[in-house]
Parts: sequence; structure tokens; C-alpha cells
Amino acid sequence: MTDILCGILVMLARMAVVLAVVFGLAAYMILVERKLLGRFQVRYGPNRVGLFGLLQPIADGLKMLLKEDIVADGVDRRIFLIAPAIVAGAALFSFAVVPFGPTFAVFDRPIAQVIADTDVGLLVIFGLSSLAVYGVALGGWTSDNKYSLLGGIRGAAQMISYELALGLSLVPVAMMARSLNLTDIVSAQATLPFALSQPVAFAIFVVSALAETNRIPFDLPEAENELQAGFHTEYSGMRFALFFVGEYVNMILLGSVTAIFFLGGWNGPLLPPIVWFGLKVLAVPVFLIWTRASLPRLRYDQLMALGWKCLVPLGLANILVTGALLAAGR
Amino acid sequence: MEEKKDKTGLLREVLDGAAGLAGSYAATLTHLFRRPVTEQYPEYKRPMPARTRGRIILTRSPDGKERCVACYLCSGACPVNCISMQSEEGPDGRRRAAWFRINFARCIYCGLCEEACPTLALQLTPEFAFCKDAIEDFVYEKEDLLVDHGGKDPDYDFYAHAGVAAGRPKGEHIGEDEPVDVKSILP
Amino acid sequence: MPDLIIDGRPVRVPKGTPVIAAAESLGIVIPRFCWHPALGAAGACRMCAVMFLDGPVKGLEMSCMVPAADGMVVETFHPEAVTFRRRVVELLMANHPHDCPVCDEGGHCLLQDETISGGHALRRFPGRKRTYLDQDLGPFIQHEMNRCIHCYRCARFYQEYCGYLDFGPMQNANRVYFGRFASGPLESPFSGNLADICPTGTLTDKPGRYKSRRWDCQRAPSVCPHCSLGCATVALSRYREVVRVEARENPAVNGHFICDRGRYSFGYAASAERPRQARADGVPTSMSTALALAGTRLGGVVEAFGPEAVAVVGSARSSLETQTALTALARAGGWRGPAFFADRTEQQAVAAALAALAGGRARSLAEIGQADAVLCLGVSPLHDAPMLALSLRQAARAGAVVAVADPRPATLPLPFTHLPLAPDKLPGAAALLTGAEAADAAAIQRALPLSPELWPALERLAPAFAAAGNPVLVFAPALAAQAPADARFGLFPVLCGPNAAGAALVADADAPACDDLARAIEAGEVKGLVLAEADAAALSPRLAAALPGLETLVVLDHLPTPSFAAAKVFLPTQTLFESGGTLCNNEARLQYAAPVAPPGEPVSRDGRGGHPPRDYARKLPGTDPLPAAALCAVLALEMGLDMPALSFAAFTGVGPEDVAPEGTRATRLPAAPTAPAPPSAPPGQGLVVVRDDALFATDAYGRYAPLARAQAPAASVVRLHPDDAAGLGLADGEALTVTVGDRRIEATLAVSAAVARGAAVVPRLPGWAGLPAAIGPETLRRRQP
Amino acid sequence: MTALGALFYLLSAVMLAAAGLAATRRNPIHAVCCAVVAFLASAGVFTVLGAPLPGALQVVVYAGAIMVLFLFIIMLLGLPVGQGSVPATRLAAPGVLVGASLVALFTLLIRDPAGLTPLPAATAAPGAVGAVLFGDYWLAVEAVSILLFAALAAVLLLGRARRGHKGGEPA
Repeated sequence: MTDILCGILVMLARMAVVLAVVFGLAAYMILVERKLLGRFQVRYGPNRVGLFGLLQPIADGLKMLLKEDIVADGVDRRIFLIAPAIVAGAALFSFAVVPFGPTFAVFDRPIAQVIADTDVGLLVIFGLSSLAVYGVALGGWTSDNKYSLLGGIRGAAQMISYELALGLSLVPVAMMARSLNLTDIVSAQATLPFALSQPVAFAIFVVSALAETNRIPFDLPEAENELQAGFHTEYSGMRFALFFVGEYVNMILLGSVTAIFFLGGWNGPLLPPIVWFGLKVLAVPVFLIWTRASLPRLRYDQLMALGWKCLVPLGLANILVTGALLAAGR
Repeated sequence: MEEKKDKTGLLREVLDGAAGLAGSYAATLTHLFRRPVTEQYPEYKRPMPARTRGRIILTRSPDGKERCVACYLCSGACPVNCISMQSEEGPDGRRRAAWFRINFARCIYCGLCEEACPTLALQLTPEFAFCKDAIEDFVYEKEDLLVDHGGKDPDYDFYAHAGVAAGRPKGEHIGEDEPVDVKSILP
Repeated sequence: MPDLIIDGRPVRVPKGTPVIAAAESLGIVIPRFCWHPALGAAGACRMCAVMFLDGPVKGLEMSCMVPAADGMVVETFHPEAVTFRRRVVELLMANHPHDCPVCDEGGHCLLQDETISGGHALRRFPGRKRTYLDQDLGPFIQHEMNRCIHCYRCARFYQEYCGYLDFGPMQNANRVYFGRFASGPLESPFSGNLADICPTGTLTDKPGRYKSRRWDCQRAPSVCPHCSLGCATVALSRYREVVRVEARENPAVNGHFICDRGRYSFGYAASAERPRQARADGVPTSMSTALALAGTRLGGVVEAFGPEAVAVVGSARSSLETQTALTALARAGGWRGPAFFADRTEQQAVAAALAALAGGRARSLAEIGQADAVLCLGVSPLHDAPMLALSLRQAARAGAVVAVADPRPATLPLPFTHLPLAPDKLPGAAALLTGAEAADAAAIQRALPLSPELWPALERLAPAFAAAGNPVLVFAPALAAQAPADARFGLFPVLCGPNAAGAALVADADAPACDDLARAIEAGEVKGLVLAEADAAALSPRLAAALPGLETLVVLDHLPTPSFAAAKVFLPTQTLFESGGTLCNNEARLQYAAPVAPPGEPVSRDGRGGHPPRDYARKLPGTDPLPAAALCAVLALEMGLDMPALSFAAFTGVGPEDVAPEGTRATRLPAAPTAPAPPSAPPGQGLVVVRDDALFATDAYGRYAPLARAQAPAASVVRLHPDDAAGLGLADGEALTVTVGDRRIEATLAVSAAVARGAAVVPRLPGWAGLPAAIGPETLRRRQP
Repeated sequence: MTALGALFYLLSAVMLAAAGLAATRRNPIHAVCCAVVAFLASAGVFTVLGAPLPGALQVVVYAGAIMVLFLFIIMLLGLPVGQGSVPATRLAAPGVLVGASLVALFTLLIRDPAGLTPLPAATAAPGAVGAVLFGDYWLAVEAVSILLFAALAAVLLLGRARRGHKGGEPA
């Protein structure tokens, strides 16, 4: 009984820690993005609220909370209210299977630094990321607004297309790690991260993951100069904030997943594992922000051509080559 | 239409594309280490050039009298019709504005009025930040517009050049002869 | 008819036309300062230089001085001509002061236009500027001699065109000065035109000084309502106030000019005393309340006494639209009226005067200027119709014989013969001069036995009139019967009131006159009266006296007349400037005056001189008045009357859409009624009362225009012939007390041989309206100190 | 009843309810959403039963890809949204048919003693499934994939042919 209670307590504690860290990170990731974008554009970025604008996320959050939650006429109310939650929820759920470091012991009790250590972790992340598209598509469809609808349709098509490339880029990882368990995948990179042993898969993964998060240069669902704000045109207040937080949680998730799949997880010299993991996780959002500052948005046909004519064949070929090499090496 | 690309062409295209991407990443990266050009406005106020077009004033001539003669040229030049006035004859015989009104809520600070002003009375100042809570407060009357200095050109005095006898008699303006004696028979 | 080519375009003009006018007929405006179509060429300014490429004249010439001739090829924009004109402007500007901002001409100044279009921006002349001292030229013209470019337009207009000599050029060479010998008001009643014709700001309009720029004004063509001639004007309004009235060119009526009465009497529209709010029993109220009350009261009268108990009175100053609406209202209700005239005789006289115009005998002002003999019968041109004097001047300049047969003293800026005859003697004199009777010395002595001093003049005039090929008879309507049958004579009636002809056309032949209505009120037959833009006191003292006997008096007006004070219900109307309207002048010419001023209290009064209020949400003050015609329609609606849709076309034969810009003559004139009996000698020893207009403040509107009233003489003047004064024991300049009814008026006596024997000339003012037709020593008394 | 058992029944109830709603919604979007919920619940059921791999595949393939395509097509077509639920009359015949087969199935299951014996715990570890799939059944898997590929190619060809026939842009 004590065991079960302890287990539940530990589980709750882990969940609380993960949620707090992820939300805090997401909030400050917004600030980091605004500051960094500012500096990339030779300006300051937010620096009015608190020292260096450090309280800006809190001010933003307060503002969003206090704003009126407008539900426009003609929307499908239930779906309209649920859609933002799907985006944020799917991203948060994924953290259930993300390990943050090696298992350690407290009072001889092994404590895994993961909420749910499952054998199919890779598939779970993959599946949950594919659910996020419902938030975008439904939110766009239900807003009863042609721009939102176009954004939703674009989002759905884009995410389905790039999910395929994403999946194909992860197959070699699973093949080389011989497991779908994330902890196992990290252990398999103890010597050499997959980013180096699987450069093509890494490249495909980064590009398609970028597309999955709907960020520049793949932000066609919300392309401001064509669709106002795309699928979240009609959203305001906290619901809009949920879309927003979902995007940044997704960025952190993407960082975690990239770190686990390709950058060797918490493996690294000198520094403790959790610090290595944190550094690798944060490196990816910073890269995404840098990309946002550097690259222009793709045209829609270019997006589709890149996905279907370039990434998918490349991924298939990569699998074949990897399989052949593995078979040869056996 | 698509030409069949040979191998080297495709490779070149890929390399070019990669170089282009890298170039843009490099550009943003160098920006990251540059000093931001933003001016921290309320703390730091850039000294504006004297000819900046901001709030409008009505200046005075060196002798301290109103320069404005209410000639209606500024209101005629104003493209948004934000200037209105009524001229009258003042106690000293000078033409002046009975009332003079500028609606700054309508003003576009184009400076055409300043250009039109023949007496250098109406001038635009660098002051650009004068916010109000109510839009009616942007209607400035002559009392609000009139200042006690000569603005950008403090030495000019219209009535020293004009030939009309207001303040000083005929023949005593700059570059004038004595009045003709119409009843003289001298050649 | 010379054919010439100007700027590549062929044009054919009448012989004698200067090239500058020929170009203007093509729409090519050659710059000019001294040339004016009415004044002709002087060749003074050198501005109209153009290049003559071919024809009888070659080279650079002044286009105003060269008459158009066959085969001329003219280029107005020849480089040499343009350079010449640019240098002329520079020379003219050498002495011009730097004062455009404070000059009232700025914005419509010919010199300014030419300086800017000539590109003269920098002064190259290093010398000093010539200056002049200015003069005070009276209340109308501001003098600023420094601005003068010596085009001589003012002098030519003032001396040659008008015939007044107190203003003109002085000195010589570079010192020429235009002014009076000493400061003082200009004598000419046409002096206001100086501001119009001066091409620079030397002579500007003083009442409009510093008021506004031309470009800020709303402008519209209007018609002068201050006498019956109907001169064309342009009204300029700004900030809900008419600030200026200018002459408008109408070649058929006034040419290019108007008189000072027409120019400076506009102040009634924006006067502070003008009633702008409806009143019920003297208490200000809303328009709708007052209209409802008027409907109820008149309805009550109709219910109690029948429709015949309500009467309508109009006037000769209302527009045709208003007169028509009043007629429609009276017809709809079955009421009496509308009455437009004081008595039946006057109405018949005006109708007879108009009837005489049939058969193409009407003459316009312009045609009078071309007549070779003019007889003014019972008309004092300068006072009854000032612009007539200017036309007579033009006729006299061309050698016409002008005679004025009128009991009032007459001064005219032209050589003329004055025949001061009492009204009852006028028909006889007219008969002599128009050829109705043989005009030998015996006949003259027989006709005018008591005026031997006039015999030589008549003997001289009679053959001149008999020999004239194009004589004109200018006559007062009371003398309509004297219109000669001789078809040589053109006819030109001078009526009393701007739309008197319209009133005569609109009124039924058997319509009641004001005196008839007054009798009906006294008899208790009429209990309700609608008084539309009419002052009962000025129109008919008897009616004014009867007003208290009414149960209901509804007054529609825009002037603060005594009737306004007596009104039970008052409804404010709009002026001609606000509502526009059609007026019919003395020669039955219909002219349209367009609305120009927006209704409402002037901004100057709204702001009390300071800046106008900033409360933008409020209703503008003083915007209650409506056009009188509209008020009639609402009143009819209020009373449930079915007002017939009536246009003045039904009375004049000319519809509103047919009124041409220069006016259109009415095609339906009254059938010749029984001509009024000629004036007869008063019974007994009394002096015949003859009413005289002054230049200012005696017309219905001028009385309420502050500026015009300021020009009126301080004291009223009674004029008598020396014999009559001696008979009464009075001397020239004596203070008099005149008894009018139960009131006493103070006046001074002026004795002059230019007054007819047996006539007492009194001012045409409302207070004097109650005088009987003939007065004696009991009315004119020396004032006891 | 264990906690897992309770979870199983809860998820089953959700799955059944969502499936029923999906069948009766007139608004196609609502129907798709209900179907997605049913798929998710079935994935939960798989996981509760100790087979996370089918559960994950259920989410990835059905909920994450197939139903998104449905949604995509519906959004693209802009189908008119009907009111209320599907009228019973139109679904009477198929409903009766499905009901009858269900009754027959359950009768068979209950009648057959084998149907009442508890199944052994599923072996659904990823490696084991992979070994079975690509070891024992490789031929069938390849055959199915070739069939699917052929179908894909055929659809592409048909779609192009029709567009070309209509005089659109040349293929």
C-alpha cells in the first residue's frame, strides 16, 4: 500500500515538476523569442516590464486572462471552445513519455526521470503530434470566416504531408536503436549521436518538425499578409493564449524530441546529464527563432513540393540505405 | 517547359540554395551582435531639427506685436481645412485676427501653411508630442497659439517693409521715398 | 464685319471692335489693366501687348488700341509679346508696396494674377519706392494710393462714365495721384463701382474691409431688391453673413455697374434686429408651435365667420414664388386677397403701365442709353431708380436730349432740363412733349399758365422731341395714361418696389387692395389676416390702424417692421439671399436670384466678436426661418387645405425653367385696363404731398440695413417752392413740426425753386405714410423752441 | 474490480457512446470528431489491455491520419450542415441488418464455450509484432502494399485522365 501511495506521490511530483518547467519555459520562450527577434532586427525587443523586460510574460499572461473571450456569431460553439485546448493538450501530453535523464535512486528506490516509460514512446509522441492538427483544422473551420477556414485547411494538409516525412525520418532512428523506447534510444547514442550517424534523417526531421510546429518559414496556416491570422483570427483572450502557449510548448517538445532522437539526449561530458539535456532542448527553439528571423515564408506549392517530392523520397531512400547497411553489418 | 537538368546543374542549384540559406542565417547572426538602433523614446528625446514639422505657433515681430495679419493664405493653402480665422482691424490700425483657430486633430503637419505665411507669423515647431484626452481639446485658439518670441526668424518685421501706414507713416518703411506732394507745382 | 485670326482661330467681329474684345469673344483673355468693356481703351497700362503677324498692322501693338481689321493674324502668346508683358509687370511692380497680405484685393487682384503668372518673384530694381498719402473717401471706398498702377480706370469711370468731377487725377509724370482735392466722401452715388473696376487694391470696398478673401466666400448671382430696376448683382457671403454685393454684368439691364444703394443695403439680412424666431402672442416659441397656432386661430376664424373673414396681404418686395404661394393659399381657403397694393388706383396704375409695354414698346436700361431723347415723367431718376441716371448719362454723352418733368428737385450728372411741375400739371406737359398736342408757344402758355419760367425750356424741348428718332418716355405708373400713342416712343415705367410688376401680374384684376381690406376689417367682415412680407404701416396707414380690430394677425416676414410687433402669430421667413427667388422688374423682365447665404445667425454674432463657440453638437442659432412660400404650404397643410400647385408661369407666361440668366420678359401682360385718372389738383388751397426717395434707407429693405441707415440724413426734410413757403410764412432751414394723424414728426424745411409750385415734397418713410393727399398750414408748423 | 478494470469499462463506454454519436450526427464535422474520440478511446482500451503498440498505431494511423483526411475533405467540400440526427426510416434496413448480425454474433459467442474462456495476455511488444509481421506474414504484407500502391497509381491515373478529358491543362 505504501508502495502504491509512494508511487502515486512520485508520479504526481514528476507531473507537477514537468508541467511547471514546461509552462515556465514556454512563457519565457515567448520573451526569448521577442528579445532575440528584436536583436536579430537590430532593436531591443520588450524591455519595459521589469528588468530587461523579464516580467513581460507575466504582464502578457495577465492581459490575456483579463481580455474578453469573444465568441463570434455563427461559430460552432463547442468545437470553437475545444480547439485551442487540443493544440495545447496534445503538446503537453507528449511530455508524459519524454525522459529527462537517466534513472537515479532515492532511498534505494529507482526513480525514472520520465512520467511514463513506455516501450512505444516514439509512437506515442508521433501519434500525439499528429493530433495537434485537429486543433488547427477545427479551430479554422469553426470560426465561420473564410480566412480561418483557409488557414485550417492549409494547416491540415501541411501537417498530414509532413507527418509522413517526419515518420520516415524516425524509422532509421528506431532501426539503429532497435527500440521504440525513448530511454533506449538515448542509450543507443552513448557514443555517437544519431545527428552525426544519420545526417539525412536529422535534416529531414528538422525540416518536417519545423513544418509540424507551423512556424516560419512554414507558417502558412496563419500567414498574416494573406490570411490575417489564419486559423486563430477569431480567437481572443485566454483561448488565443492557449494556441500561443501550445505553439511554444510544441517548440520545447520539439527541442526535447530532437535532443532525444538525434542529439544524444542527456549524454555528454563533464556536466551533469540534466544540464546537458536542458542545453540541447533549448538549443533547438533558439535555432527555430533564428530561422524565423532569417528565412522568408514558402509559397504553398513550394511547401508541398518540398514535402512530397523531396523529403518523402529522400526519407524512403534513407531507410533503404540504413537497412542495407544494418543488414550488411550484422 | 521544364528543362531536364543535368547532374551538375542540380548540384549547383542545391549548393546555391544552401549558400543562400546560409547567407541569410549569417546576416541575422551578425545583426545579433550589433548595437540596436532603437531610441528609448521617453527617456531619451532626440534633439529634433529646427525645421521639424510639429505643433504650430503664431510668433511676434521684434517689437513684440502680433505678426499674423489674418490674410487667409494659410487657411487657403491648408489641404485639410484645419485653419479658420476672422480678420479685423486692430486698435493700432494693423490688420490682425479677431480669432484664429487651428484644429490639430485634423492637421496633417504638412507645413504648407508655414510656406504660405507671408509675414513669417505662422511657424511649425519641433514639438510633436502633445496628447489630449478629448479630441475637442485639439482645437487651439489664438490665445493658445500665440507665443512671445519670433520663432525661427526673430528679426523679420512685415510692417517695416509693407507700404501701408500702420504704426509708422507713409514713406518711412524700408526702401521708401518721401510721400509725393500732390499739390506742388515744382518739377 | 472684319475677319481675323487670333491664336490660329478665325473670328468675325463687328466693325470697330478692338482686338482685345475680339479675342475675348473666343475665350482668349489677354491680360489688361486699363481696358474695360464699358470704359473703352486708354492705352495706359501697356499690358495687352500682342504680336500682329500679318494684316494692316504689324509688330507688337496694344490689342486694346487696335480695332480688328480684315486679314489680321494675331498671336497672343508670341515670345516677344510675353517678354514685353513680363517687363511691363516688373515695371509696374517697381513702386508697388509689399503689402498683399493686408490688401483686400488679394485673391482677386489683376495685378497679383499677372505678377504671378508673369513669374515676377524677385525685385531687381534697386531704387526706392514712390509713396503717396491716402485720403478718406467716405464710408464706401478705402484709398491706398501706394498700390496704384495708373491705369486711369477710376478717373475714366468716375468722370466720363458717371459725370461726377470731385475725384480724378492730379500731378504729372511719375507723381500722378488719383483722389479728391481734399479728403471727403465721394459725391457720386455710383462710387462703389470704383472698388470693382480698380485692378489693384488702390480703391477697395470699405464696408467689406478685412472681412474675407474672395476664395472663402460663397458667391451666387442675385438680383438687387432695392428699386424696381432689378440690376444684376453677385452676393458674397461668408460665415452665414452676406459680406459684400457686387455688380454682375447683365448687358440688357445694368451693364457692368450698380448704384451704391444696391451695393450697400444688404445689411438687413444679417441685422441683429432681424426676427429669426417664431412668436406666439409676442412670446418666442418654436416654428412648429407657431404654425400650429396660426392654423388653429385662422381655422377658428373660418369656423366662426366663414372663409371670407380671412384675408391675405402680400407686397411688392416678395418674390414671385411667395406671391404665387399666397395666391394659392388664398384660393385654397376661399379667403380674400391677396392684396399687394395700397389702393385700387395704384394697382390699376401699375397694371396699366405694364399693359402699355405690350407691342415691343418696352425699353431696357441699355436701350435708354442709346435713346436720343428721354422724358422722365413723374420720375426723379437718381432717387426712384438710381441706375436710370447712369443710363441717361450715357444717352446724354451721345447727344440725347433729357428732360425731367417732376415736382421734386432733381440733380443729375448730365445736362438736362428740369420741369418742376405739380402732379396735376404733368399730363399737360407730357402731352406737349410727346406730340399728343401741338406744341407751339401758345399751346405751351395755355397748358402751363402759372409757370412762365418753364416756357422757353418747353419751347426748346418740344421740337427736339418731335424730331427724335428714338425717344423714350420714363414714367411713373400714375401717369400711365400719358403713354403716347406715337409708336416712336419707347416706354420705361419706374415702379415702387422690386417686384411691383410681379405683384400686378399675380394679382387678380378685381383683387381687393389694402384699403378695401381695412374697410372690411372696420366693418367687422374680416377677422383674420395673413400679412406676408408686408409692412402695413408703410403700405397703407389705414390698414395699420385697423389691425387691432382683428382677431388673428399672422405675420410672415424677415424684417422687424411695426407689423411684426403687432403680430399675434409671427413666422420668420428667409431673405432673398437665403431662399432665392424670382423678381419681375419694371420692364416685366423676370430674373432669378440664386440663394447664396446659408440661413442662421452670422458667426460673428454667434461668437460675439471673439472666436465662435466650440460646441459642435448644437443646432445652429437662427436657422428657424423658412422660405415664405414653404411656410404658406405648411400653413395650408396645418389647416387641412388643398393648396393648388401653382407656378408663376400661370401669371407671367414664363416658367421658372424659362428664366434666362440675363432675364426673360413676361409674355402675359395685363389686358389694357381702364387707365387711371390723371392726378388732379387738390381741392382748396392745400399743397399736394409728393413723396421722395433718398438714395439710402427709404426703400423697404434699406430702412433695416445698418450701413444704409447710417447714410440717411439725420433729420427729415420737407421741401417747398419759395412762393409756397412764403405763403405759409416759413423760411428756408426752419425747424418744423409735421402732424401726421395724431403723431408729430420733427423735420426741417428746405426751400428751393426746383420744387414745383403747390407741392410739398416729403420723404418716403413709413412714419410719413399717414399724410393726407394735400396738406395745409395746420399740418406744417414752425417748431416752438 | 481493479482500477484498470474500471478504466477499461469507462473507456469502452466512451468508445461505444462516441461511435453511436458518430453514426447519428448530421453535421459531418461533429461525426468526425466523435469518431476520433471513439478511436482514441479504443487506443486507450488497447493500452489498458497491455498492448500499447496497437494503441499507439490506432492513434497514429486512424485518429492522426485517416480521420484528418476525412476532416480535410469535408472542410474542402463545405458540405451543408444538416439539422438533428439522421432520420430512422432511411437507416432502417441497414440498421436492422447490422442489429441482426450483432445478435447472431453474440449468440454464437455465448453459445460457443470457447468464446467464454479468457484470452491469454496479448503479445504486442513492438519487436515481437515486427518479427511476426515481417517474418511469418511478409508475403501478405508485401502483397497488400503492392495492392495499395496499384490502387494509388490507378486513382492518380483516373484523376488525371478525367481532368485532361475536360480540356484542362495538358497532363
